[in-house]
Amino acid sequence: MSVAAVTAPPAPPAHLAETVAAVLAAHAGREGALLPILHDLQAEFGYVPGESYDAIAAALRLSRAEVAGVVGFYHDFRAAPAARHVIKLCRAEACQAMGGAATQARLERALGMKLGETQGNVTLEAVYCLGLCACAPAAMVGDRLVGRLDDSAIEAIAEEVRA
Amino acid sequence: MKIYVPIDAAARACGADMVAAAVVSAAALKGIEVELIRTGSRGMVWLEPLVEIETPAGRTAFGPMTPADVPALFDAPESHPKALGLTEEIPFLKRQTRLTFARCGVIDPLDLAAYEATGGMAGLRRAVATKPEEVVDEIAASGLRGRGGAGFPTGIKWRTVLHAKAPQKYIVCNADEGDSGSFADRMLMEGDPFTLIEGMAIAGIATGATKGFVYIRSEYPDAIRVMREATRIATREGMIGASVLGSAHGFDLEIRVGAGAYVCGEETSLLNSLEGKRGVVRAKPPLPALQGFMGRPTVVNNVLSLAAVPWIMANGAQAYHDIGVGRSRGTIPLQIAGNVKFGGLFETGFGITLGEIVNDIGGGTASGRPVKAVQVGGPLGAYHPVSDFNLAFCYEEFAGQGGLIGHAGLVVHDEAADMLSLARFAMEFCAVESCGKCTPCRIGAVRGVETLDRVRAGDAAALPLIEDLCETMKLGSLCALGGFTPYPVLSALRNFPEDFMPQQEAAE
Amino acid sequence: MKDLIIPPKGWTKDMGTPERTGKPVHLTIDGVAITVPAGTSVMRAAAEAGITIPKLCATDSLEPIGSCRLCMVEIDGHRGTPASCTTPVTEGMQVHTQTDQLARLRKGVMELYISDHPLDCLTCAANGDCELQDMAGAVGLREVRYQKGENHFEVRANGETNPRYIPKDSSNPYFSYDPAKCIVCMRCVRACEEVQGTFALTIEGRGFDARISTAAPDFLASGCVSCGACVQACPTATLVEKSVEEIGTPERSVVTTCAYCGVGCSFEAQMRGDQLVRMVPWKGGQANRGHSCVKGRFAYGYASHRDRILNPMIREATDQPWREVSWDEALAFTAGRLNAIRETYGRNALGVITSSRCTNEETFLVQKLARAVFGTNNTDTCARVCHSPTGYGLKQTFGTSAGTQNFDSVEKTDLALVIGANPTDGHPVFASRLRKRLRAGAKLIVIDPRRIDLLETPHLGDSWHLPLRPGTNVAVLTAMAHVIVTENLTDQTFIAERCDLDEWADYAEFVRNPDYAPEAVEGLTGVPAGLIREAARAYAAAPNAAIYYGLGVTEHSQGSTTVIAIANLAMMTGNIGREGVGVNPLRGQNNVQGSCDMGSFPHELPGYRHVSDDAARAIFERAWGVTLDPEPGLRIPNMLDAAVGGTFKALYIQGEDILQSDPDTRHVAAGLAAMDCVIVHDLFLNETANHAHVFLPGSSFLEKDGTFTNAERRINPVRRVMAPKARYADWEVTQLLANALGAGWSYTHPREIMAEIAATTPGFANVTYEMLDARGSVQWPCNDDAPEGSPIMHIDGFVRGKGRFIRTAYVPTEERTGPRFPLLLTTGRILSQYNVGAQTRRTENVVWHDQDVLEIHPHDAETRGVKEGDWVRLASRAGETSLRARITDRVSPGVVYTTFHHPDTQANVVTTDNSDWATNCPEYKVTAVQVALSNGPSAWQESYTAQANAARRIEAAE
Amino acid sequence: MTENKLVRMANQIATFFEIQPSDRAANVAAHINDNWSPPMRAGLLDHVAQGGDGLSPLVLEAAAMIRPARAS
Repeated sequence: MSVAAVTAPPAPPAHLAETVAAVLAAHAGREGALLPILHDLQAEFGYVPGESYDAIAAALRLSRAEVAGVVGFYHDFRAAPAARHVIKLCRAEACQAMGGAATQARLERALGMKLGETQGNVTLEAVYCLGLCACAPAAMVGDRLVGRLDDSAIEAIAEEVRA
Repeated sequence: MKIYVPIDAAARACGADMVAAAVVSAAALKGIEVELIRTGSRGMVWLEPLVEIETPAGRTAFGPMTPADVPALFDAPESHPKALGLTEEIPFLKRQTRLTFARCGVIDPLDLAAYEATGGMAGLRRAVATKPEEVVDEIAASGLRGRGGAGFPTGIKWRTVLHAKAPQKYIVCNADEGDSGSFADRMLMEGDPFTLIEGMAIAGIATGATKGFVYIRSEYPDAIRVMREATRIATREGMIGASVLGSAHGFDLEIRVGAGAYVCGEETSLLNSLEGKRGVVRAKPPLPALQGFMGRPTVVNNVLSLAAVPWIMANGAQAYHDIGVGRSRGTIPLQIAGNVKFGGLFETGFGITLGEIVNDIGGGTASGRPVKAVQVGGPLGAYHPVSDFNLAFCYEEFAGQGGLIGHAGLVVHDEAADMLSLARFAMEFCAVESCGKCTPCRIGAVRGVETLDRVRAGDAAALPLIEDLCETMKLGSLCALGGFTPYPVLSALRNFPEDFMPQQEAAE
Repeated sequence: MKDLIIPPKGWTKDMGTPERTGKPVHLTIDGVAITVPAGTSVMRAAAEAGITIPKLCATDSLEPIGSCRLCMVEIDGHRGTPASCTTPVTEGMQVHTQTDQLARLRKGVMELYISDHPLDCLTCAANGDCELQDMAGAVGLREVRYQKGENHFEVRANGETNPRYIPKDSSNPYFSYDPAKCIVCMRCVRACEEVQGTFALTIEGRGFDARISTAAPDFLASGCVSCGACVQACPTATLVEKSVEEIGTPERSVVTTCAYCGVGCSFEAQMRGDQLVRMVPWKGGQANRGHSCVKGRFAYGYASHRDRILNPMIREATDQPWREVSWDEALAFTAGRLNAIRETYGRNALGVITSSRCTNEETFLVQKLARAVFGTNNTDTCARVCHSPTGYGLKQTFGTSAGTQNFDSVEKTDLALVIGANPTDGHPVFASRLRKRLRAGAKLIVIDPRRIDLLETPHLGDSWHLPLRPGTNVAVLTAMAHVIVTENLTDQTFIAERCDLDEWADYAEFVRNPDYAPEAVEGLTGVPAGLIREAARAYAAAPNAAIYYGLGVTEHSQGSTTVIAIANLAMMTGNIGREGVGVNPLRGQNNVQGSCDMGSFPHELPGYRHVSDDAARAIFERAWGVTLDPEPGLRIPNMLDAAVGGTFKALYIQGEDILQSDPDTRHVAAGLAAMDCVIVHDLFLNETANHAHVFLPGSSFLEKDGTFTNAERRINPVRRVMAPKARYADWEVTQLLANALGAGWSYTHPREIMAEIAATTPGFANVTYEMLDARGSVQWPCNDDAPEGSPIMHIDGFVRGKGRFIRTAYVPTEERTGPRFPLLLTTGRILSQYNVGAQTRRTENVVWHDQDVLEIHPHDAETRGVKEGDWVRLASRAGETSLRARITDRVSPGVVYTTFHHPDTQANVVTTDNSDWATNCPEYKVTAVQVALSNGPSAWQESYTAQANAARRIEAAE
Repeated sequence: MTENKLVRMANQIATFFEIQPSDRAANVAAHINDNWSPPMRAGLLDHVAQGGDGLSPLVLEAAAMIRPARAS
């Protein structure tokens, strides 16, 4: 288990207020709109800026604390942008059954970093099941799914993110 | 020339997109006019990417394909090294009873005309012409039970919602398929989304709910994309919307996306998440059927439960009920995964034995080493030894053996598996995914990991403590996450005690 | 609720989950048969059967969540071990609360809890008052078999910093938050949400990482309003009062009534010896139902502040320093002066001001002093300057000078119309109860120049804000009446049965006039006509609609007319005489209602009987053995006018600081300066005392017995928890003064004064201390017609007979904006401070509000070059002051707003002498002003400070 | 008390009753009798006696019904 890394929040992005307002407007009237709003903000900024909480709270008639509590609950929402390349390696049982632990070790070695770390332009993190259990081990590189993750696939990933 | 290449995520993960591109370029090179149709997956994942070519005798299959294999398709298909013959004759497919997945892998998932042409929409047509109470009766008579894992009779749930009085009711489809070894929901949503939409619309008509949500986990971007597009098409074509198939029934559908929380597969935390809250579990009662989304009556059903509905409505409750054994009626889409030769989705009637599934259908391990354990029902399911291979696959028989069939995912492990590590992983997974609301799960999972490390280190006091902890978690937890984590742990301990003995060469 | 160690009087144990009202359900628990209402939890049913089920996350002020898993039970026919807190009873249920399996499970859960909890019980502030400790004992936990692992309480583990450890947060002045001790039961989060309604707390992270969080750097910087509900709810020392950390756990407790606002919350004063350890809201309090705000809960430090004057003081002239003297000398000096003035100028040169802060008994004595000893009706009270129009308006229309409901009534309301009130700041505990109802779906209409916090209630449903121009209440309310009448939204049955039909016909005809249509008054009020129409329709359509109002209604030249307009609206829609409806004045001070009831006004004897009423006078003349003046006396502003005119010479002021609280400060100062004997009876040398000749030290509410009457007419007991620091309780001082003038009073306890009140005042006929002891409190009228008191009034008909509709025409105030004074100033208060701040400024509450600021709209600020935090000069026709600016769109363009809690700001220097036509209640809420940049405090502020410092000199003791 | 203030107060009272349907002058007088101290009433009546400068016609009409101060 890892404790969420304490990183200084980034400086607020440009046009934050306008973007937040536009996202909020797009979801006006929708029931329970908080998650869709947070997803949209993360899509815009790569993370959910803390500076947006008050505006979200006001629009949804929530408190700031409620918004923060929701952001903090879900592993997807980031407090700071991830690196340019995000590699998610599946650690769930089906992948383990196909040598997942060894795959993890090889990938860590190829990238020179451990699961859960961000180094340079690469974030390597765990994911628990991508639904690719019959073509395990599996990973996700950016938006691209990779099944049957073997040595050559690992090398290709390392190549890709080094570029 | 019609060529079919899957667009399913597993196929794409194995290179289907590159194969499709190769088809286009090879055809162009050879000057052959090709109609390339991207379909869902047939479910034979070990053959993905599986390419099919239409012939007068039927579709012939080739796989697993690589881009390099493609040009030869246009030369002498029958003698292609990856030729598999007529797709429907492949034993894995032929042996199935494919009701829910009948169209998956066959048609373009977003081709509504093809959907209708292959029997789609018949159930919904019947539903709009039937009294809600009778639709509920039909589902109840079919014996359909919740495919999410709990196996609660769907008809009873619908009846509760039908009779609840409220200004607004909801249908919520639980597509937060997070169990390792499970991928049926994903396959269906990617391969035949209209079936799910049709099932939800029928549920709406049956219960008086006019709004539906599909809650899909964010780890399934392909499914999210296909479901969104299908919803748009279905609404545009009047399949759903203000007037379902021109009837007085309205049914609006919205696709919502999770945000990385396994526990949101639990229905009450899913509802909290859908409401924009922390995805913590709610105590029951109140039942979601009475106080669900926004405190209003809500049907929460799994993808596979809802996707079974159109077939039942189209073919009648009896036809469905005729399949299966005991109180487990109809078909179950098995998902065979992990260390297995023929991994994939296999839809069949209840009652097949575990041994048949693993050895006959799955073909044993991929590694070729003997099977050691099979985890059935996801990360909260028990590890079954080979001695359990005579168990018939149905709700009651597995429950009787301290297991569960869950979402019908099976993960096969060969003899290299270290059961203590897998038990530890079960606790670790619970710790990672615990919502934190109840104490046994919140603290217990962390202590479970630590105590299993003591077992590993040879601490004799740790084993009885693990047993006690498992009892506390099993009976004390608020939901199945904490409550069922002891199943894999205890089953590993009971069935493979040798792995829990002190080891000299302890972990490095 | 931490009620395990000190069972106070009237103690009821924590039943675990809230009470329900449903059909009877029968079940057995451990073989004990019990019948409870449907919806009741198994846990509560067991508690009612006398069976205690272990629990940590459940408490009966909060909805259960089933988190701790200690309360598991076995139920015949049920699988597993359900949590008794979240399992409702069913007919015939058979429950077992103690089995071997349950014992094992509970021990297992406790073992987990303790594996992540420090074992420093002996040095923990909650030692002996900790539910975790109690539960470990209750389940028989004897060892923790887990080895030291991941935890939240070790600062360092294995030589490294423990990343899970979060240091203690002591930023709040009154309580600390120590995450190391937290068991994540979420009682604090739920209390903040369900009880207080602020939603300042949440859980950060999930699973083992879950921690309580304010989503801010610390508590002080967060949305927390320091109501104390979380501290109250915490079962451990995670959230604990700093006073408990310092002093230790209390050993006895006395139930008494808060001395701040008109909500009248009941508290347990928890004591260790003579030391007050903490004030804890009392669950049995019927006004507050166990809730509190930052003032009542924490801001009691003023009672032992070093500024308190503990010896009487006198001086010949106000330019001299004070001289501390004995009580005898002070009383002799005072009596000598008063007698001399009476001989020279006549009895009507004397007067008193009773305090809305003091008890009913004390107030009764002060007005009795005026009437029976001085021989004058020159008695008034600070209610003059706040709710006198309520008395007039409601008496004219309904027949009683009081609100119609109890606070519980809000739980049945479907729409709350809040006008001229800011409940979250002024009446916080009521606001929490209202917010709870708003979250449950009640609609809200706010008529206020400023966007008050109530409009930002989390999870609020439908709401309307009518941001009217200050001074146009009557126009807006009459326009609403116009809509209701012309759109036929009236309740004809109610009107026909309950109201005077001729007057109704006249009124209906009157408001039909298109001149009163929302569209016609839009330009005047600044409120879009459509908004008024929507609000009127919503108010008329709600099954139960209730009006809550405050000083934004009364403190206007048309204050009384506005109250009448409110009464008209309630009557025409049938919103009177049952739960969930009514006309509810939110009284400012703790005993405004009581001071009015007790005959503080110059024209009314106790019980609102006019001084010219021969029969009423006869009752008192018999009781007191004197002849009473049948003519009305002087009101406060008239006393000051008369003083300036040379005919009014002596004033006894108990617990009131008119120099700071009354409008047009310069005029007040001139009046006081013209008098020969000003007697200030107070805790502190207040601003008024700068002009006083005699200072008599007062006693705090902790130092005396008596009663306060809150905004719902509830007579609440005040109990002495410590000896008076200056030797005498206030009622004793008044008696000493009366006797120095030869009155010969001989009260030995306030209960004797209450007996006299009951004997002379019909509405109080059955009120006794014995009854209050037995019942906790009672709402007047309480007499043979209503022996149980009267929670709701006018149930079967109006007190005056038929309800009266009275025409309400909008008359603009004489206070107009113009080129010199283009902005309208309106005033109000803030949560952490109270009134003139005499008490709260002497507490840690200043961390939230250390100065008054001027709220100004960005547009108005821009045109004046004013930026956030700038010093600005605020000037009116009456005077000027300086303060800092806060730029906000909570106020409309053209409107500025400030509070009046700090004497160095003296907002009342700029308010004018305009007043309500019927009662002379000052028009605090509308002053035409100009705002300009300035360099700092004005010359007036500086000279005032110099004068005040000089006047406060006390001669060094010999 | 300045006459100015008395005039203003009396006029304010008259303004309210002016628009009422009946007994206007009587109500103005009753309100003043009930609420004003005898010296204030005397001051007002003196002012009326001196011509009532600045008083609204309704106050002047009510003056006859305003009770003079009793000798104290």
